[in-house]
Amino acid sequence: MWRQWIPFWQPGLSPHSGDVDLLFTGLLMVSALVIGLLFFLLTLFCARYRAGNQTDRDHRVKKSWHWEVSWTAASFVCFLGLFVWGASVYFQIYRTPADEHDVFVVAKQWMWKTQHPGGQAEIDALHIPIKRPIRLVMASQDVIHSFFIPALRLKHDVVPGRYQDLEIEVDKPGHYHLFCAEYCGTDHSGMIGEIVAMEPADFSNWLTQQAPSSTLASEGGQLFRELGCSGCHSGGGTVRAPPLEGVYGKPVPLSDGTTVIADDKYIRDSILLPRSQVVASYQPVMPSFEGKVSEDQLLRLVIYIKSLAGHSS
Amino acid sequence: MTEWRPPIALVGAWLGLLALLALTVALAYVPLGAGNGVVALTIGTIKAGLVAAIFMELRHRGGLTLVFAGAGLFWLGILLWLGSMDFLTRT
Amino acid sequence: MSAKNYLTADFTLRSWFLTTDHKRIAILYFASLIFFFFIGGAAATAIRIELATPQADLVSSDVYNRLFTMHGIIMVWFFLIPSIPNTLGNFIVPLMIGARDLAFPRLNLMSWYIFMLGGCVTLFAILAGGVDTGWTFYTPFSTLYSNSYVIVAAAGVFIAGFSSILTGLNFIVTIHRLRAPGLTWYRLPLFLWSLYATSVILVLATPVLAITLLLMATERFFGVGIFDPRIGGDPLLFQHLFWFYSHPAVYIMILPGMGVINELVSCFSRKQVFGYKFVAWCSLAIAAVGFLVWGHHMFVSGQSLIASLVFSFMSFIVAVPSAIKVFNWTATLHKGSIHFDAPMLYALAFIGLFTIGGLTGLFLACLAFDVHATDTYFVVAHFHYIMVGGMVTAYFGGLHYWWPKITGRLYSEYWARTAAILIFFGFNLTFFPQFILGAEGMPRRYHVYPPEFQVWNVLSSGGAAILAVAYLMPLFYLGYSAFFGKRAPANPWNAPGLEWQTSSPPPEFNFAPQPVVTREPYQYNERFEAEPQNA
Amino acid sequence: MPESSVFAPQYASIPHRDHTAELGMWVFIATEVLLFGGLILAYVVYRHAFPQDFAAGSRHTEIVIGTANTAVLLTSSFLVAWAVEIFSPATAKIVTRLLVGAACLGLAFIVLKGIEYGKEYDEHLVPGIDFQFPGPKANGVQLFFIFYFIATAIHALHMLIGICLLITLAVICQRAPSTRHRTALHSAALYWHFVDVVWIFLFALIYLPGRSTS
Repeated sequence: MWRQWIPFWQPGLSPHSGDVDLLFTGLLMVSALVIGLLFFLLTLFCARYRAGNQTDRDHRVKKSWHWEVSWTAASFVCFLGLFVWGASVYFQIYRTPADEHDVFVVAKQWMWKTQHPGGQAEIDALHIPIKRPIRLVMASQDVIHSFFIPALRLKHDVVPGRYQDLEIEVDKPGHYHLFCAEYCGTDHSGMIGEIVAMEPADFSNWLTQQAPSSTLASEGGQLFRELGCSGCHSGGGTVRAPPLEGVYGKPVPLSDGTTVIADDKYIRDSILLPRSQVVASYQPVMPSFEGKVSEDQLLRLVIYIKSLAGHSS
Repeated sequence: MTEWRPPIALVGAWLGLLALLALTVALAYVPLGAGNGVVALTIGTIKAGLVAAIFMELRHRGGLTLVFAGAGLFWLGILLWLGSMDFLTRT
Repeated sequence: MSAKNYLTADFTLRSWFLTTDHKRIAILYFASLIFFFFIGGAAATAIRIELATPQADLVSSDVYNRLFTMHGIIMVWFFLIPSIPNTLGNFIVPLMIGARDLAFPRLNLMSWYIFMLGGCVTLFAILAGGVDTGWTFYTPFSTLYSNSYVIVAAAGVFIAGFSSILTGLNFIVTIHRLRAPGLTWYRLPLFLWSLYATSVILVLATPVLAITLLLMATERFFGVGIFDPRIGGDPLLFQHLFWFYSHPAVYIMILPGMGVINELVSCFSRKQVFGYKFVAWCSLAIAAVGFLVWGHHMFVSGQSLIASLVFSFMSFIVAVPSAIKVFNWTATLHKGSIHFDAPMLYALAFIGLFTIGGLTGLFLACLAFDVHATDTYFVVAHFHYIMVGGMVTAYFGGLHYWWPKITGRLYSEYWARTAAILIFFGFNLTFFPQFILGAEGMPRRYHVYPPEFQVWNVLSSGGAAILAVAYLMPLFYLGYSAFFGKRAPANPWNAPGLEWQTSSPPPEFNFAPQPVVTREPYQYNERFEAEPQNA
Repeated sequence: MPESSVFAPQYASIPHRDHTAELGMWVFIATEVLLFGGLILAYVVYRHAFPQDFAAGSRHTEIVIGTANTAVLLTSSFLVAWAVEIFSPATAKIVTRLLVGAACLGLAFIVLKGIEYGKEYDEHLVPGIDFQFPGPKANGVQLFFIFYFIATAIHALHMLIGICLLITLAVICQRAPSTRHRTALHSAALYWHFVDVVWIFLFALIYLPGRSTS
């Protein structure tokens, strides 16, 4: 990386935050140049051409167009450069995350609830191992929230009605602020927490110390039975429903002839709006679970179905 | 005593509009797939154009009025174009 | 005894409240706006006092949320948007084009009544218990969760929107149809070009706000609606519709300010505005391209990355004409003969503050940095630099510049300059620290905050105290001058614009004989009249 | 035609005044386009998201009433355009009758619309008050009907305003028509035609989709 050759440069807490810091510095330098030049000219003109000061006011610039064209072109080129720079980093930040260590985040007025796949749940806190990309799957129970970690220069809104993926990675152990950045009501400013980044060994210790009663997947499996999903999807019942083993991550043919990849979003939609995307050769008979399951429970169901990915049907 | 009679253009436009109405309703029942929507909106646009040109007398008006009449449509285009861009390009 | 002017034509209440004289309507607007400015200002003061410490000490969270919402709604819709167009614009537009009134004087009066109705409804919402959604009314918070007077407040804004539309309509038609003989487009003062551009936005953007608020209120009233995520509705659609209005609205709030600055810079450096045609077309370019950038409020909202890319690009493009304007104002000073009267101090302050506001706007247009900075105090500082540092400063500048024309009196130059300088320093002290707060990551709309942010917050609150005093000063010295000031001559600044050709204050129908225009604007030839002009 | 000799002092002449008024009306229409534009965007977005549901919702609208209403409105527009064309003191009586006729057609539109609303209420298709739709498409259909009710209600409100304008003008024309009233009639006519144009598009968006499939 060429960045390490910049003198006095502090690398950021993560690769992306370093990129953003560098961009910020670039923007600051451009601004400083522009403001410096402008204030210099303003001061100079104000002093030299103040009324009553005897100075040369002849040969005023009359033809303006080449000045106009030059500074228009100069601003345009400069802005274009900044645009490209900002956009390239943006696409890095928001790239579709690799499916590694998933953490599930449910935002609700006014708390962050985070859950690890092993079932360890936290409120207003999130423990993660360092130097490892973590994929957050975020959902909101009520209004729009925004997941904001200033130290990572990272933020994303959590909009009700859909899942939002976000990749985070921290390179240094420590405690970092987690804020809600989208105004969400009375206790908006109380919706803060902390990100605890740990050495991988400490993190696995921490995970085991939490000693959850059961994993998210097994809780999801229990829900799957309690809600009666298993009645049809396990193949034993009178109603024929597609088996869910090995479905996750695979293409699913739909009754309208198209195919979708069975990802989190598809499974979530299939639970809430089961008849919008019906699997080919099945009847649209499944009832909607809209309003019957909370975001927490939905997440567990999704994780359960995901855990069946390895099984063959 | 002919000064109360409607000009032929008005009568023509009126009959034309009613004919187009009949046409668009009839075509709506012909299965054309995605073509149905296109047909409905095209005929709608022609009807609107007839009303604007003849009833609203735009055909007798100069550039400025045309610009004013077009400005609303142009900005409607911006709203629809950029507004739907997000929804059409979501992954 | 001098001849009757518009102020002395009649003294009855009826003659004021049923007037169709654009000058009197401007005064009505002016009085109403002062009222709303100080209400919004009071809310801002309470907010800054509360934020001086990290804990909640002055007000509870609910009250705090209502305060910043009220500050936003009042300042945006009941001060900034009508500020320059409806007071200075109303007063000056017909004078500048040599007309006897606006094209539709009764519509103009109606627009004021609609504005006041909207204002009263909004004030009622505030007094009845307030609104806590923020001025942006984001769904589903505003529709399904907020427990406050959302519909009433939205109704107030909705009503006031029609006042905006009528004013914009009036200006567009007036500038097209009522120009004096000889006053071609390229002879119009640049203030009119910018007001024309503003009016285009008012007319084409405001209706979208109206329908958006209507959809929002319907959803709230019936408990189900078009943005409701429970039935597959998309809250982001609300944001798209809202910002389709509200981003161009930012240009409604700055374009008239830029227009005023053209007049001031030109007058007080006794020189034609540099690059007149470029500046004129830049106003229209800003108005047009300003409609293509609204999605930059939504870079982190989950809109598609492609859309973000397009909106970011457009946002950089719209910055170009603004930059051109700043360069042209600076070039205007070159080889001028600069007088530092109070309006010029405001104009210089505007150029500086607007440039900082504009450059930080580039930071926010820059996708990756916006991810960090959006919804933090960086944004708050940025738009206050544009709206307060830009628009309010320009408003004060324009007010001082045209004060002798409006009231027929001269204000105290000493106090005016003191206030201008105080405003400049108070403003910077208030808002510059907020850039730092934002860059450090303090989210906006926070009632309590982590203690490490306190230093900058205390500085900001201190600056706000200075700013509050500075904003109160003109109320006194301008108020005093309106009744006891020295009588102003018709043309105190020795300026060539048509508005200075009639007496101060102008007579009821502005001009006795119809003026005829034969020259370009801004012909300040004070210096060159004495000596032969160089080729 | 009796020229009312007075016109407001900001105008240079009567044609100047008339042309200015017409321009003002066109600016107002541009505003109105954007008012409906917000609704159209909502429609486009949700129709894209729920194409089948919108087709299903459309099939539950009353196409007979919708078509009849379109014909009524087109005819009413025709009468108004006719009235504008022949406006003069000699034809005051006919102009009055044409305007009353147009206003009556407008009222007929509103009445038909009311009947249609009533039917939809009986079918439990009014979101927020009584909405039940069996089957998988309930959500999309509900979005469709939210759009339907808001769009048609706003349109009907415009109609009511237009009817009041037409009746006022009819009364004035019966008494003493002057050039001022011709300008007023011309502006009102532009407004009325615009309301017509909006309906043409609403008709295509609301009633026609999904008719060819089931």
